[in-house]
Amino acid sequence: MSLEELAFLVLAAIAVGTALAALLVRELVHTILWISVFFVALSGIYFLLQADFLGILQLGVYAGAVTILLLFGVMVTRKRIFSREAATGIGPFPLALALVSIVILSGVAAGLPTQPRTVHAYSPAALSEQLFTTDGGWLVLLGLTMLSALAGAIYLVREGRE
Amino acid sequence: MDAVSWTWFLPEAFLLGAALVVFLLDAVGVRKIEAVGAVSVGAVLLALLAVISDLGFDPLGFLSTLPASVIDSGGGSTSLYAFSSLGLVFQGIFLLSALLVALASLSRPSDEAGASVFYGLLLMATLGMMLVAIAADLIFLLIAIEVTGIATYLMVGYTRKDARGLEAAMKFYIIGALSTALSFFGASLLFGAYGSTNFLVLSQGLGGVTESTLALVGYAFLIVGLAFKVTLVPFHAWAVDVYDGAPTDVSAFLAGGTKKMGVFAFFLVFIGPLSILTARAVSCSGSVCVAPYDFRPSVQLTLGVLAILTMTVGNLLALLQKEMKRMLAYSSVSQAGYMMIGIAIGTAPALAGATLQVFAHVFMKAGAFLVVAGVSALGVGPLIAQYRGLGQKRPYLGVAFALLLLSLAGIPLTLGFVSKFVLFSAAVQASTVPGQSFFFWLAVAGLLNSAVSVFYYARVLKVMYMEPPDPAVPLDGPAGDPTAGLGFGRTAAIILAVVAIVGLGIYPQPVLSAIQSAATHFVATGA
Amino acid sequence: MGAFDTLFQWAFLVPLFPLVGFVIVGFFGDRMKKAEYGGWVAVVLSGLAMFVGILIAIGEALSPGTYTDASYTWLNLPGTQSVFSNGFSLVMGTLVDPISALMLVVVNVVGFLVMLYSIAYMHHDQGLPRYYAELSLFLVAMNGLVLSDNLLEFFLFWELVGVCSYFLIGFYYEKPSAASAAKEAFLVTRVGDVLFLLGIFLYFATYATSGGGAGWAASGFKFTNGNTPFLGSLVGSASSPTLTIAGLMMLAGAAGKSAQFPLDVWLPDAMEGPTTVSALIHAATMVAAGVYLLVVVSLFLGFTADDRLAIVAVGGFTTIWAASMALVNTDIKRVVAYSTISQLGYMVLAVGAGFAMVGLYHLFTHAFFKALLFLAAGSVIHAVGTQDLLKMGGLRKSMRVTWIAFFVGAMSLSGIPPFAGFWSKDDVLASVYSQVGAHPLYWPFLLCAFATVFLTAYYIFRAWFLAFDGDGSRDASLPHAHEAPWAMRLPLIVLSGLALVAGLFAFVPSFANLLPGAGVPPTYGTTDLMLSATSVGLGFGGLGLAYLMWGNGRVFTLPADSPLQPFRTVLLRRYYVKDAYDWFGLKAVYGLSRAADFVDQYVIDGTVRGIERAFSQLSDAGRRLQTGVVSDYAAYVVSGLVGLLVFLLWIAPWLVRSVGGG
Amino acid sequence: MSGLVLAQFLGLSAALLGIGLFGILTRRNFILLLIAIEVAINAAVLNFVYFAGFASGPGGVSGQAAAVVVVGLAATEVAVGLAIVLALNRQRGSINVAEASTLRQ
Repeated sequence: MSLEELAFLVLAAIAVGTALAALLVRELVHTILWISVFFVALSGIYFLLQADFLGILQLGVYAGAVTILLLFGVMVTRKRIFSREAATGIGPFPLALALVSIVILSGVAAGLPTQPRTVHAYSPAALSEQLFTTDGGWLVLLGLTMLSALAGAIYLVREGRE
Repeated sequence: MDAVSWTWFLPEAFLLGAALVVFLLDAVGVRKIEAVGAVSVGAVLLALLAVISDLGFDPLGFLSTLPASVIDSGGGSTSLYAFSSLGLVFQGIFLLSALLVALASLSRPSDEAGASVFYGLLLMATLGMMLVAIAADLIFLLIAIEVTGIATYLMVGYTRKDARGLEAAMKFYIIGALSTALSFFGASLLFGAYGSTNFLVLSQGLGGVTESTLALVGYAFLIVGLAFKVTLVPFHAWAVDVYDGAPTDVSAFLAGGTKKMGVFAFFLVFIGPLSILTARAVSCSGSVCVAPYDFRPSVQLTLGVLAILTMTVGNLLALLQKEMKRMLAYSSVSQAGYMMIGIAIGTAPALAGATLQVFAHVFMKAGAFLVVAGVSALGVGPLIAQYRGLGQKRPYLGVAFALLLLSLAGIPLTLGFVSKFVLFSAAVQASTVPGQSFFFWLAVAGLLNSAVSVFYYARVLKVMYMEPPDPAVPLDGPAGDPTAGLGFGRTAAIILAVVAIVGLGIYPQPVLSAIQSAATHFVATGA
Repeated sequence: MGAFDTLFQWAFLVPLFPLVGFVIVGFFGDRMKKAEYGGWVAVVLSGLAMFVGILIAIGEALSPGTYTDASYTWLNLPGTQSVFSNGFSLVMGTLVDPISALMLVVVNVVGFLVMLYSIAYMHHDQGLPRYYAELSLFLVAMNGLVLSDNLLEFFLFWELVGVCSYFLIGFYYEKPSAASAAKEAFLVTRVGDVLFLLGIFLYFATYATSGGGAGWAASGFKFTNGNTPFLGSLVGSASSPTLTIAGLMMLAGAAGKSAQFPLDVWLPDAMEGPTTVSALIHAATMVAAGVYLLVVVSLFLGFTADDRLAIVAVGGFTTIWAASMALVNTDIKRVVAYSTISQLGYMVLAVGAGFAMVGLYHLFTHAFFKALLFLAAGSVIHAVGTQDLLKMGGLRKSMRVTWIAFFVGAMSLSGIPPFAGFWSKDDVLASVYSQVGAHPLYWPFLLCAFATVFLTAYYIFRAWFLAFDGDGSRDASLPHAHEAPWAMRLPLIVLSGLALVAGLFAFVPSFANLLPGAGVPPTYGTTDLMLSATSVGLGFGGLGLAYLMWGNGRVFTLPADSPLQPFRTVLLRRYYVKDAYDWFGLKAVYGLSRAADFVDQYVIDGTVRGIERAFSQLSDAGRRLQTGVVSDYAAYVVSGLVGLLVFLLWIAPWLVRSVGGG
Repeated sequence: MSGLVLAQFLGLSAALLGIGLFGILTRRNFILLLIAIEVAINAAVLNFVYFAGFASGPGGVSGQAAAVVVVGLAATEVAVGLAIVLALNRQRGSINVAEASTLRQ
């Protein structure tokens, strides 16, 4: 087992574990903590894949902005921040559904080539070239979604005068 | 790309410009519905004119004159968008649905809170739909869907004090976000399989890992993500609650407009010139030639099963509804099943049938929801039973609603009949090809379902015309004024819908030829 | 052809006149000063339609032939691909040929007379504009159906006819029984309609490319191509399972509209509508449309031998099935309704045996005498305000015209010469008899038809005796009956005349052109004497039996406190023998009819109800799934995803491999 | 650089997607639902990144571009989701999605 593979396995285990923990703990603030660790672990995997730009983006957007946003949501929606959620039972059906989809996808994964391969690295310059020329349309559209999100979300949370 | 000039984007520019103007007006405190509504209706009309002129304004068989270079222009292996004649037809359809809703909403209370946000979001949602119609790349398509998605989540909840609207927005958002996650997951698997998300590359099956199972799984995820928009069973449950809880004009837009965006997305991914269902050549790199795995029969079978499931479940549930909006919502689900018949078959006539069904459904379903909105503004409750005597008290409104429902039921002399006729006959015709007898059963299922659907539409007619009016509900307007209580905008929208339904039901040939020619181009090019 | 082409070009006027009536009455009827004015508008316009219809029929009689008007292509689906190389069209056009001319006469004469009759009969009802508008629309649809020049147009009008029937049965919608009868009629005929449409699909799939020129489908399902049957030669020889199934689908459609077994349940209940509607729609015209369909299909498309056996079986069995149920019924309209089903059975029988024209001949005569019976019954109901035969009686004194009219109708129905029904019924029997040599399986159904002649005469005269014979009404609370006003008497008199002579029309040479009886073995009227004698004998037998049992007001139960009671008891004792005969001799017949009733009530209704219940349970389950909790909806999405993955990855490829093709 | 195994990455993203779906199906707190959806979307992002990394041609960079766009889109969605959370909270005083179930049948 190569060093990279070992690193990958460790990071993957952390990601899976923190994702599960985030969804299972009963204290919402702890959830936020676990999910931020999850984002960091994923960013580690991106660095491992030599996608440096994405690793940084993951840290900035997810581990930073989204986590703060979620924390903010938690703070606004409850009187006492550190209060435990009521326990919700986990039905066998959702569990089975999730497991079946994992099994099917893993089956597909098992059909993929299993020999280790080299990872291509792309320079941030190449990436931005791609983002702003060939795939520029994506960014334009992303901007459009942000425009309506901005206008609509602000209106929704603004205290109405009516 | 060379044939595409910036003028092709004029419709989108009108919409975006108007949306910005509306948001700016909101920011400076101009929020009267007359002002923002006028800007929006004007922009939609301008965009519609631009699309029509793109199609080459020639009402009798105009699409056949469209230069071939324009069709499919830009469909290269790296381009994100491509113009096809069918895409332009769909742009027209999307704009018509936006026009109906924008017109009708003019009749809402003049100082209603959030009017400017509503109109701005309506324009943004329409813009997203317009972009879907020209997508040539999977990611482009999915983000364009998301442009519409985000705008519509917020439209559903824009009456922020209304508990029902907010609950609907919450459900819409959660299921929508789940579908987004699944579609992007599917797109990522397709990217893994083919090394690109461009439709041309996908259709040729070149590149990357070239693992057909991976691609097939990706397509399955994509079907789920798109089925959410088209409200196929079992991905439909949100739609009924959302159509029910949303402000009725928004329901009209969702059922009459955004659902069609999903249909066209199916066209692009599964039927179009650059889709997996087009016959794919053996791909050769160097001396090694590989015949790609043929998805066609399996995917067609799957889509056909989904179509049958959707029609049947939608109809059965519509039968038992007591509330008007929920009945219309379930009927909308079942109508999506008819559209899926055309997608499953994928021949040019079937595609024309599905497009015609989409076209008709804009008018009939949006029109019906707009009538419901108008009727509830008159003080009538949500139950079907509360519509009793409407036909006698408000003869014009009653006739309009009756015609829209008859069209939904597929009664002759309405556009709904024409579209079903074209669709089912295309299915029967396609079934005559050896090995495709399955399609005959699609037609049979569609037929049986439309027979069932007559019952719940007829029930409304019966209530409207055969039961005495409720004296408690003051349906009477001032004598002799058929628009009393409806307002100019809503009246205009309803008249537009009814005239289109009946006029094109009696004389459908121009639209039919145009759509057929577009559909033929769409299927034939790139083959 | 030739000189009359100009006349036939105006055939579209026949449906157009009632359409104008529909528009005027439908939209402005409510604003007219008096509700009757709308009625008169409808009467005048249907009279105009009758005038044009009769002109066309005279034209066809003088110069028989097929005339197709320049038609309007409503929808054209051009060929685009290999699978759609010929395309096809939905064409609206008019086709005038002898049989459609004949049908025009039937529809418009009865239609006009019924409209006129309604002026007086419906006088007291609410919602008259709606009534006349719907009746006018029905005439539009029926004339359109008759004049259709292709199968698809035929189907469209066929559906419109069904819709009008639905609304007219439910005319008294405040009455729950009327509303449910309308629903039932709609449901049951809809089964036939859907199967009919499937049959069209099958023909479409079979003949998309064959059938002359660019293919039958390509030229819009046209019935004719000039003077010769379009597909006649092509199908006549062919015998394939597909064609047989398509033919059976046509039979199913016809059975739904014409109330043939097992789709006959709705017609008796449809009597909940106004009696005028029963006369026009559920006796003379709409129910005959099913027979007309079979005639048209057998002439222009052709049935396979298996189809014909099925048609004979359905028609033959229906004759006795319905007649047996009429034996015990005491509702005057229902008795007549059962007789309609039974007579339609004769028509179907004849078409199945290969004599479409004979079936049409019976349709023609039946339309008049059955409309007559219904209108006479309506006149009775109008006078006494009840439909219960046991309450009536003695009406012959106060209602001479009606009495005679009902008698003429009953004689005609019983097939007694020289009334109209005799000629056509005899022809039916003779033509089926001519086929039993070649098709021994036809025998039982021929016997059914013969037995039914006896039963028919019995039950219709039972009704006649019960209503008109005797000294007075058995229910003292009934109002004193008066003869109907002239607007009701005139149609009765005209129809009586027609019921008397319509059968003889076939001997008028030029009229016979409308019934090109090519291939009918016995020429009209000169039937094999044995057959005629048998059927007339049976008819008289039934009549006699009815007289013995019910004549002179017998079986007359009076209230116990009546001062006439002792006198009555004596009369009743006189007929004790007849009661015994009832008890023993007719037990089998009663048993049969009870069994029929049992099947009708429990098996068929039960099935219908069972299906309804299954549907509602399904829907309930569906509604329970709509929990309102978004997590459940997400669960459906994920289950759908898993299901889709399994289907797409394993099941669909397996199905494709094992079945071959998508 | 000895390399990594492609199949393992798909296994990881499958697990993340499954966990996300599981969370969406079982959690009732709107914020937890948002988090579950983020986990599922991150599975897609991970797919894009490693497929881009393992792609043979030069087109692979567009996979990373797609990942960037999806990250942006997901953040936008979270913002909209939070707006709905806040409005819902103000309206009902609760962000339990199971309690908002008046629209049904």
